[in-house]
Amino acid sequence: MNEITSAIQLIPLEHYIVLSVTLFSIGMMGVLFRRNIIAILMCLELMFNSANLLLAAFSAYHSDPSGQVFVFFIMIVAAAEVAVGLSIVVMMKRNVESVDINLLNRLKW
Amino acid sequence: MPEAGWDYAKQTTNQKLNQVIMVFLFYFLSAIMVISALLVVFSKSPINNVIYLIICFIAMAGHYILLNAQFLAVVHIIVYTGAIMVLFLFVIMLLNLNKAIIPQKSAVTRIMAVVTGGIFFLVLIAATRQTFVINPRYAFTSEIGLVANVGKTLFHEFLLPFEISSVLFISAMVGAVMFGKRDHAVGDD
Amino acid sequence: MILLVILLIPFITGLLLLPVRNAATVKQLALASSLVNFLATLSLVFTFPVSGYSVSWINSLGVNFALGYDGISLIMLLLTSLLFPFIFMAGLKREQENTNYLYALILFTQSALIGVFLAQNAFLFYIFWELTLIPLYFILLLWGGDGRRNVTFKFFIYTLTGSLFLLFGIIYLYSLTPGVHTTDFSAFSQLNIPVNTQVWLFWVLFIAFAIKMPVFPFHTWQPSTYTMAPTQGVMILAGVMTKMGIYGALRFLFPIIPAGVLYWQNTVIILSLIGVVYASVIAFRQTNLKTLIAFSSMAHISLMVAAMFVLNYYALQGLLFQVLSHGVTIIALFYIVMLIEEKTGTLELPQMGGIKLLAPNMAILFLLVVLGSIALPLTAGFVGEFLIITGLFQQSIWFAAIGGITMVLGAIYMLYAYQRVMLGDKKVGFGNITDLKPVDYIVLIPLITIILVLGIYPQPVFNLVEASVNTMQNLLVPVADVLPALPL
Amino acid sequence: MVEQIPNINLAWLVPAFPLLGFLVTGLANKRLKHNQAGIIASAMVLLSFLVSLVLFFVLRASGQNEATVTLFNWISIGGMNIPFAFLIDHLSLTMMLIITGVGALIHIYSIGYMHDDGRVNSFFAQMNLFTFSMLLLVMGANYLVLFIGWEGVGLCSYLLIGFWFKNPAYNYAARKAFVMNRIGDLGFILGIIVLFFTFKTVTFSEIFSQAAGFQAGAPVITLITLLLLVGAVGKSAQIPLFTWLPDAMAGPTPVSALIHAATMVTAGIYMIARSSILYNLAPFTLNIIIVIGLATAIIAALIGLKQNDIKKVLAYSTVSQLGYMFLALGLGAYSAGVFHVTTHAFFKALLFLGAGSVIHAMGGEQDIRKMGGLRKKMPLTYFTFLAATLAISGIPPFSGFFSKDLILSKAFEHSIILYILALGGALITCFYMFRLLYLVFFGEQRLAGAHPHESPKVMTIPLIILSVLSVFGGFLNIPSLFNGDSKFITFLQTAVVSKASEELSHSTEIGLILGSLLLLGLVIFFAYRTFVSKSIIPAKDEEPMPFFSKLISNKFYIDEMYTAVFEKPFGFLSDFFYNKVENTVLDPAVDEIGVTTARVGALLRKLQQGNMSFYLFAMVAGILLFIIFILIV
Repeated sequence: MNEITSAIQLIPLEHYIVLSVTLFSIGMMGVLFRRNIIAILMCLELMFNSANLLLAAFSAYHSDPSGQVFVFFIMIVAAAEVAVGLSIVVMMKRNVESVDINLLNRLKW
Repeated sequence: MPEAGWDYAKQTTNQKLNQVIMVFLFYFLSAIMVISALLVVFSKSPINNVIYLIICFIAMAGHYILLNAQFLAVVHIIVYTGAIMVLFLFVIMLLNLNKAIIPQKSAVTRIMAVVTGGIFFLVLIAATRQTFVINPRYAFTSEIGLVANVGKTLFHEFLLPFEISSVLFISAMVGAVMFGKRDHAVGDD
Repeated sequence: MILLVILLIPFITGLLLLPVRNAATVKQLALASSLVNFLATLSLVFTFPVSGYSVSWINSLGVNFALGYDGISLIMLLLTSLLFPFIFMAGLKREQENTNYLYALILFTQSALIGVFLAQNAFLFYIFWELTLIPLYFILLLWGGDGRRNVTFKFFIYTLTGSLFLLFGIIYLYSLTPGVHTTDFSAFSQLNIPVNTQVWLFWVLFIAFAIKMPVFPFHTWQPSTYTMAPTQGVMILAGVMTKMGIYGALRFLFPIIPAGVLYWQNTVIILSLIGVVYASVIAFRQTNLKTLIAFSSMAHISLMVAAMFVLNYYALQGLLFQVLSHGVTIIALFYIVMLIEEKTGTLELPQMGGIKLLAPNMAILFLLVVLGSIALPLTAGFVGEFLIITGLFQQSIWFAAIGGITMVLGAIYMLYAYQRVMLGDKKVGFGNITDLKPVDYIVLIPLITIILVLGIYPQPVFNLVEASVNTMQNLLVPVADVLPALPL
Repeated sequence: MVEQIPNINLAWLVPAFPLLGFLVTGLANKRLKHNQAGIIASAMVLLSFLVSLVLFFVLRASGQNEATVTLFNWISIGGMNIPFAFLIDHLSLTMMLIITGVGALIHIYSIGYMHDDGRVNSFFAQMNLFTFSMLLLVMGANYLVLFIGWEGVGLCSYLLIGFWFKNPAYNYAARKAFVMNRIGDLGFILGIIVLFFTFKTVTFSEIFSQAAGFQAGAPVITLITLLLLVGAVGKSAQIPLFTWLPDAMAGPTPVSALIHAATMVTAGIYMIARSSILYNLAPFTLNIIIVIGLATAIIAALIGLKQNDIKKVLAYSTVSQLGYMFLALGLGAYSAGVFHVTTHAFFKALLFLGAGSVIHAMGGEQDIRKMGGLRKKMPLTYFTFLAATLAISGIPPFSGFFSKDLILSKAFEHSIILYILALGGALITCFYMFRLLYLVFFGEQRLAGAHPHESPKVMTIPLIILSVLSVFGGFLNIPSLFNGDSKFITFLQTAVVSKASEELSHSTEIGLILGSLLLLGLVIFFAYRTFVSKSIIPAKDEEPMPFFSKLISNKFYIDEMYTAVFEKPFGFLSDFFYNKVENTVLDPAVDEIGVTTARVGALLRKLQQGNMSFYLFAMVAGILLFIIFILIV
């Protein structure tokens, strides 16, 4: 264990930040890029996870387990979100026979 | 780059090898994550998307292990890869979405999306650059990621949010069931 | 503690009424609660002054839940608790839809109104101020007459817009308080706000009250709202809500920004006097009885506003007296309007006439109320208006002359209305009109008695507010002497 | 402080009786049977009269000149103390006796006159209320109590003019009377307020004792007196606020007699006489009063020449006589004015009651062109009417002679032009009164199918009593010319301070009297020739007339002028305010704010296409901007 611990110290925290920002931006790009709602939901998951990664990294570098607890909470929220989101997808598919986000254009009312 | 209190020269060869492997692992996993994430965005078939995302998540679990967050790594694999992604797969297969190819957005929009993502990346990097300079003094212990420690924190400091999250789950469940019910009157709109 | 009781009685009764389906029970309970409330308020008169009630509430904002009162609040409280029994009685023996909800909403309004008059800090004041609007909004929207949707919307948005300015003003004043910020009125009144600030702050604070009262030219919501509102709603609006505007102005403007008041004093007085003449002249050409009375109410209120801004001893005494007298008179007027509408099915003056032939007693009582409204001596209206005009005279003889025009114009349009409704030969189709029922006497006779008793023996009211008036009149920088030289 | 006079506290009974009568007849409206209301009401007024008499003797026995009876404090705040108090002095006693005395007679008369009316109970209730208010007016110890009565009588006048409320024209007349009175009242109340700020009190005695400290012609006093004058002009139907009085004849005839001839309209004269000390300090106002009084006297008399309605003739004659009283006031001869009030109350009440008797007999007909020859049919009415006519024309020794002669001689003292004008007015009065008398009672009966008959006793007895008063009332004040001691004037002197003036020499006075008598005789003879010998009946309304006659018979177009100058513009202004200002400027301005908000919203809504992708882009752009903002700042 200690070896891993010591080894990870070779990698500066900044790298984790950059990695997580990269993932987050990719997720964001995906949300803007795709029309399929399922894909968009997946990109959202990606963004969640980039945040999770950063939290875990900070937690490790600060030796504070709170960060990991937060990751845990985010997972809870993500699970809930996916459950609701996917049920919406199911309902949408059932009603409009498609999962194209462009068909959800009633939000102007 | 090496921090105070840790002298690279004093390590044994075995240790050094380990460390090289670790560093290599970090970059390797990162590369896998970025590439698979990009594939999630750019591949057209939902099934493929799911597969790439699973790859991405497994790589992330590797990162957690590197960060000494063993508990998280396990939970991550179980919750995300094991539950959430399977849920995705189920839905895709249930609704037979793979065949219904949804046309892509117009070229302009897609370029705009990529540009926006790029700008967002740059801006975030610019924003976090300030933290690079601060360079805090890290205090590593290997124990914090253990179930015992995480559990202690969770049930001591975060007991109330934890309990409340159960309410969140309940409501999410109820919501999902409500949405999913076939005869639910959604209205004609 | 009794203050808390007074505040909560209507609220709790309202909550209790919600599940009650039996209309008669609802009405009796509401009436009983309002009577109890009246007695409790009356006890304040005899135990004056009672110490306030205060518990800490939001410490981080420096806000206490503080209740208290002075002579001015007491008059307002008396008016409120006096009028609500009559408002409830106006519904006796009448079919109303969803009685329990209507009465609960009225009781909530009462509670909020009492809260406004009892609040000792601006935060609490503002909360109650806005709270009055919510039940009233539903009363107007759900039980109103033609076009209620648009009219209620306009009324709500109009008054709310004004209130937002008030909120801004309160926050600004709050930020000025030294040390730990607070919204207590006492702390506000000790601020030494620079004159330039006071000059613009005046309008920020005044506009909410000006809309509520209403002062010309912020009155345009009023006629249509009064015309469409259900009787009980309009009674609350005209009887108490307008006084709430006056009370707010007295609380906020004079102690806190006296220099601002002094700067704009003549402007507001002239606006009010324009309102007096304007509303009186317009009232004459109205064909709808309710609209006519709405304009007449505006004329009277405008005169009261003018008196308020003159801020000398007589004007204030007159103002506070008139608050009571106008409240009682206008409620009686609207009650009679309701009777007329019930009996004839219309409010259009050209379609009416000759009701006196069929309902002589109603005609007599209507006439008595009309006389109270046009300030005939030995009615309460005269005492109030005489003192107000005296007070206006102290400022300028022209103000007094224009203010006095209400007496003439009021006589013109009120007697015109009386004549169109009651006198003349009876119209075809009015054959089955009956005279007053016992319940109508129960409402009207006490109201008219109050009008007459206050007109003949007004002294108790004067004594009640004497101390507060003396404090108020010294607020403006050049202290108005009790009897200054003749302004000639 | 003067010591309390025993039994003077009975004073509160005087207004209390009519008030009680009002309450009883008013509240027990439906339960009172035939005539009961009338009897109760009359009894109450009669009781008041008796109490007034008692007070008169009590005051006399005490040797004091005045007494104040305070009932309670009405308004007492700050520096303002207004007690609800009565002042009993010679002036108020005189007025009380007139009001209750003449009032009682008219009440009794009304029992007969209103016999067949369905709402007789209401009528008596209102009459009693009027008596109550009028008594408050004359008994009040300060201006505000006086004002209560002042407005109260206005109200009763309104109610009684519109008594037959089925007729819209009557209602209009009632409202006109009330509004015109109110215009005057506005001046009056402002006057009271100025008084209050000048003297810090509104109580008569305190004001008058302080008034000595003011210079004659002080601007404040002039202002006060002018404002009070506005009130008096409204109430006493002087130019320019006189047009309501002829219209007020819409009410039942006893009302015209009591309110619009004998009592209420003299309230203005009473008030000015009461304020004589103030008016003495304001010569400018007195001059205005002279002008108003004289102009009213002559113009009203001229209009009276061409009126064909029996009550309208009497109404204009009332206006004209009130003008004389004003003239007396303006000359500073307040007591003379009040004396004329007294005699006028007798003979004008008599004239109206006589006219009522005639109308009663003619079945409601009021046009004198359709009457005639009633002398034979109604001898009692004729003789009493004749007595009153002689009195009003100023023929000695009838009461009008003494009072009018007093005023004329005062006018002569002031200036000869005034005297000539006033005498001219008196001659015109004489002419139209005899024209009335001749047309109604002489000649042939002109209305076919009418069967005039003498009125019942309950109506004729008051006529007889009043005619006795009209004939001998003048002897209350026999001037020194006839070896009298001017009792009435002397009696009033304690309460009313008339301007000192040099007495005319007896020879001048005799000359004036003889001259005027000669002219009066000529006028009566001329009237006799025109209307009896030649039997000229006034032309019908439609027939063409010479310009001046037309002008007069149309009342100088004053009503039309008021309509054009006040009513029309008022209506126009009302329309303008409502249609133009309210509904096209103010209300739309507010709505416009709302509409503009909505429009901006509609504009912004174009962005809300409902396109989710766009929203997402917008959100990201927002986040970007936000972060950049934080980075830069």
